[in-house]
Amino acid sequence: MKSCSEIADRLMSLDQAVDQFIFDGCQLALGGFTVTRNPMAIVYAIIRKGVKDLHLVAHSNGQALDILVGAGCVKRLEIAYGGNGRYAPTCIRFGRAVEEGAIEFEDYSNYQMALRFLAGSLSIPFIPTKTGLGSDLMERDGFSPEVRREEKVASRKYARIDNPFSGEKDEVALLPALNPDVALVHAQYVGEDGTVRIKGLTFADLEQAKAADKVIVTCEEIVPRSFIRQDPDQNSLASFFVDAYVKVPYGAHPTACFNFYDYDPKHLNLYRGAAEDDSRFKDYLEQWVFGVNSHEAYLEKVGTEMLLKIKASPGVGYAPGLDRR
Amino acid sequence: MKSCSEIADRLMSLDQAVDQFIFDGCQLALGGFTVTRNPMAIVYAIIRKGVKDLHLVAHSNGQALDILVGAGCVKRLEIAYGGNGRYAPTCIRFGRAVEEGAIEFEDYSNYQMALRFLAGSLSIPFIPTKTGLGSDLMERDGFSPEVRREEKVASRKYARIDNPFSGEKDEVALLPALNPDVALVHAQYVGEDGTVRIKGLTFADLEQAKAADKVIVTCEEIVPRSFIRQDPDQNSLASFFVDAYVKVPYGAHPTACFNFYDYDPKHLNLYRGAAEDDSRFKDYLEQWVFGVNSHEAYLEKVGTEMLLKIKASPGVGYAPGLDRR
Amino acid sequence: MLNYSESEMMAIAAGRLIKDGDIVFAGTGVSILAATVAKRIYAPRAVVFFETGGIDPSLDEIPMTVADLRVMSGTALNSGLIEAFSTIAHRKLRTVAFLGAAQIDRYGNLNTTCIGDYHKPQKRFSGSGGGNDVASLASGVISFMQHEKRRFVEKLDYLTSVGWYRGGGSRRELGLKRGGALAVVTNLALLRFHDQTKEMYLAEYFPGVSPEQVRENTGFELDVSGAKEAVPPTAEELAILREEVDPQGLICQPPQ
Amino acid sequence: MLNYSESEMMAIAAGRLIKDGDIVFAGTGVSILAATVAKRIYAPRAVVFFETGGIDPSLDEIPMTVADLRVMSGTALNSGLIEAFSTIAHRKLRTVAFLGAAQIDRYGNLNTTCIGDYHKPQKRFSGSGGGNDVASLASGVISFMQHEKRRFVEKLDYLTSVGWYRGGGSRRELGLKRGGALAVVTNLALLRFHDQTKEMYLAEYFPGVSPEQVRENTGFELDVSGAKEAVPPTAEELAILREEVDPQGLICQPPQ
Repeated sequence: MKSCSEIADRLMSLDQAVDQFIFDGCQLALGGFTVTRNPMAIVYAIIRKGVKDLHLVAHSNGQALDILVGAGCVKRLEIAYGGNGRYAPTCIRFGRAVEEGAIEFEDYSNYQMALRFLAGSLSIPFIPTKTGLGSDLMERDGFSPEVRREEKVASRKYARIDNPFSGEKDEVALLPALNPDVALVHAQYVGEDGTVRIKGLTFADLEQAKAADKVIVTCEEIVPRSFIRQDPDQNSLASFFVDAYVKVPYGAHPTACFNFYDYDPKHLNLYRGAAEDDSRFKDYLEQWVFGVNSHEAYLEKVGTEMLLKIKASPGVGYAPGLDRR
Repeated sequence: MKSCSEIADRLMSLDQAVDQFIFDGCQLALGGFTVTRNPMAIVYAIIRKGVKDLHLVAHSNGQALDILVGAGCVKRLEIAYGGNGRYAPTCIRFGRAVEEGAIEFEDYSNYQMALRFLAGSLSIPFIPTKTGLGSDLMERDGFSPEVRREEKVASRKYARIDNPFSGEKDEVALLPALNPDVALVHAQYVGEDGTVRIKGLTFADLEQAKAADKVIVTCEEIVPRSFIRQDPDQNSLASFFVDAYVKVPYGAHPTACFNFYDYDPKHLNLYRGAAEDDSRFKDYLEQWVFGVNSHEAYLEKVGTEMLLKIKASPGVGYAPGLDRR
Repeated sequence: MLNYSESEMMAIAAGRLIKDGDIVFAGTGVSILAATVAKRIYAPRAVVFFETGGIDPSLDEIPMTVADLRVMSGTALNSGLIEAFSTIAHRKLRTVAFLGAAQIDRYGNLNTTCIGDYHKPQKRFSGSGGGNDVASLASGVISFMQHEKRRFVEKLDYLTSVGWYRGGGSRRELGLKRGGALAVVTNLALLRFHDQTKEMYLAEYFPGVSPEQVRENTGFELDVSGAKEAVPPTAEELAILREEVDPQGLICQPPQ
Repeated sequence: MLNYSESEMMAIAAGRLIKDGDIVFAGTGVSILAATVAKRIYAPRAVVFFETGGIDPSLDEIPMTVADLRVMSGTALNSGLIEAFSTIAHRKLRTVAFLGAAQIDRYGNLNTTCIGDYHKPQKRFSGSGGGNDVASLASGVISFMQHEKRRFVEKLDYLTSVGWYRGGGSRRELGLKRGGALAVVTNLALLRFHDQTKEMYLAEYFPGVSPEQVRENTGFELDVSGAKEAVPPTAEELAILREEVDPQGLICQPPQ
């Protein structure tokens, strides 16, 4: 057994990870949900690099999805929900892109998207469900027949069969599996042995990671092997699923990371204000993405005062009493 | 919030749980795997009560399955594996019952059975897989057409379809979901709020519990609400899935329970010796099942010396240096 | 008579619909208040849970989204989307969900996707999220709506989440074996669905509102024949809502 | 020449087949020794894991079953069957499995179910367990067999786990997109499969064994034309096996 850092050859910087694994047109699954555990630091690096034509496959990814759409990196979107809760009931740049016809999009539901990732993670080509029957999710295609012929796009939105184990009529929808090119996960802990531990809700991050061809894990802390192996029941993802590790403390800011920090309400409101206006949004990107050349510079700009305000209290995992309006 | 024991009305004795939930002919899923975390205490109570015609649905359940078969409680069996590792490469009473035509049986694989429970837990009627294609698992039915017409028996062993999302020929097997009448789970911890925590490997216990109509959880310890809620990421099963709780320390003996005790090699060898001969097996049942009228009496019979020998060491979760031949 | 706001009346009217032991799928906003009020007054054994996977959180503070850290704090169990939605669908549980929408029709079908053409909408909303899933799989759905003619429509621009579909037995014929729209709570009234036809009717109008006013704000024909006035919030209900559930006033501001 | 037992030769011959970085599905018995020897000598970055869900356990003691507490101790991660088998099937991993069987045929198909008629067998074995699954889904299977005519048969009594099926491209035609039988390790020899026909051939006979002896103990025609003698266990291999992997001698007793 190597004593330390079995992950040395996969440990890299944000830019290295983006250069090595994210390409124009790649199909990308984002970890997290609305304003929690979005892989923001690497998303900023993707925007800075100017990656184009991304095909996002998303359930309810909020902040990361919206800024990627707003920055013009996204060509195509499979989505269940574009919203940031009370901070933006509908994600503004996402909504506008759809209204302006600027992106190709197709709607599923959260469970459908999660099941599609589950199917991908199980290496099965589809998975049955009852959810969605009768709705326009099943009646209306988003993608054109031309798009359907492209690689990594399902040849049809759904299929339907009668349950072959039932004597009576019993229609079931079949959902096509997803196997994205890359999944991004932001985790609290990575062990020196490469084992990943997510604390709090995992959303569909684990299904997405196991379904993807390549997995980039950004994390708050890299911890000793002895720490991560003390209670393996708590661990989330084995080392052999991961292709790149990047250590970025506060790497989910302005979204939250359980046990580490809360979402940053001031920044989310600032973002919402900016997103409502094209020129203000351009300024936002200049200031917060293009104008900072490293994650460290970004954190300096956020400032120690705010980082301390959103710091999670160990007892509860969030920042009690934080002014969240 | 009630301060203590939200589970009072579901907390009962082994006999009460058996009387209330286990009936002749019921379809039963056993927790555990070969010689680990088998729900032995309640299985003994089932045998003592003289339950008949059980329909077991099993992946690799070992000791609990074999003694239920040997005691004549089982009419029908869906199974992937009947063995106890080095202690009985093929479970002896199971093997004999098959050879003598004493039970109806049908073979699946471990992944197939686990997927069937997963489908049941997801409330979907079937699940696709590639595993098993071409094998006699798919070519040979165990059950007769008459049996197939009974409730809780799948109308066919498998179905096959071509993947509707693929342009080329791509055959997929569909496995029928399982929704057993009752699932038995032996867990390390139950909180006063009814939350269940299993430590170590969970096998297919959680899928089985979520797929079942009724769930009986036996446990080593009942712990305060504050303990079980301190780290909810570690918990396994929410209270609303469980119908009965029984506290039975060493309730998996002679099988193992991670962090609490190892398997009892002496007893497993004793059992194997007994299982090889009908009359010795009858004696074994008399002595160890019918002849003890409570779990406490059973533990007295095992003896403190052995209970201390198999006690798990906190650092590793098993009993290091235990003579396991 | 006590002084209270529209959203306080809505939270309390919805909370009263929860039965003890229900598994309550809560969203954010008024629905989380309704669920919490219900649990603290009428249904102490109800369990509140979220589509993101958090079961029975302590909710010492109000979550602002269903992925808020506050839905994973002090919970019985933290899991993920697959576990949450399969719980919603579980046949042994009575699972009740609160949903909001931009449009609703007479059968309780909901639109949270868009206004106008799907491919190039006049206004795009967030989309289904878990809405379609709970509408398909839960034992029942309670919807929150602003009561306006443009929201209570003859025909949805997009049918995101199925209620009673086309009425009568049509939901069951789709293959949805249980569930359907239980009630609609608006800023004016509580609406329910006829047993056979599954058409919406006015059950209770809130104090200060007339049945006629409800009809005028509904874009389809509404049966108001059996309607009665709702019981206003009690002092106990308001006290719990204001002092225990949302003391910071993040969701409901009490009337000035 | 060093003194060693048949099962030591088997464990070491199989261990040599593991490549660095392989994800090794181990059973119990000789296979766990082979996997551990491989990891300690040839393939330090190989990961040993079990169908029960334990990934990369410390294996300070030898497990006696795949559900032994020793497969969940000191692991990277503890999970369950679904996670383990979906890992076996994962296209980005090279997963290699060790299996034992009662019968094998010329295409490496295995029987672990029964001898005689399926419904009323002369002898019933444990059944597939995870054997069928890894044979269907892994990148490759290495089988352990006792080399006897009644075990190397023209036709299996029951085809539990698919190897090369009926040879040639027949496995792929079934819909099994990868995998197949890599090698068979017996108490006499190491056998492999022809690239095109997928028929078994003798690759290496163990020291002290003749090709003729292998043929005599095989129930179907066996190509021995290219066979050579296997390299005997080295002092290092034996030392690691005896002192580090199985110091209690639970699986292999060294020769008396």
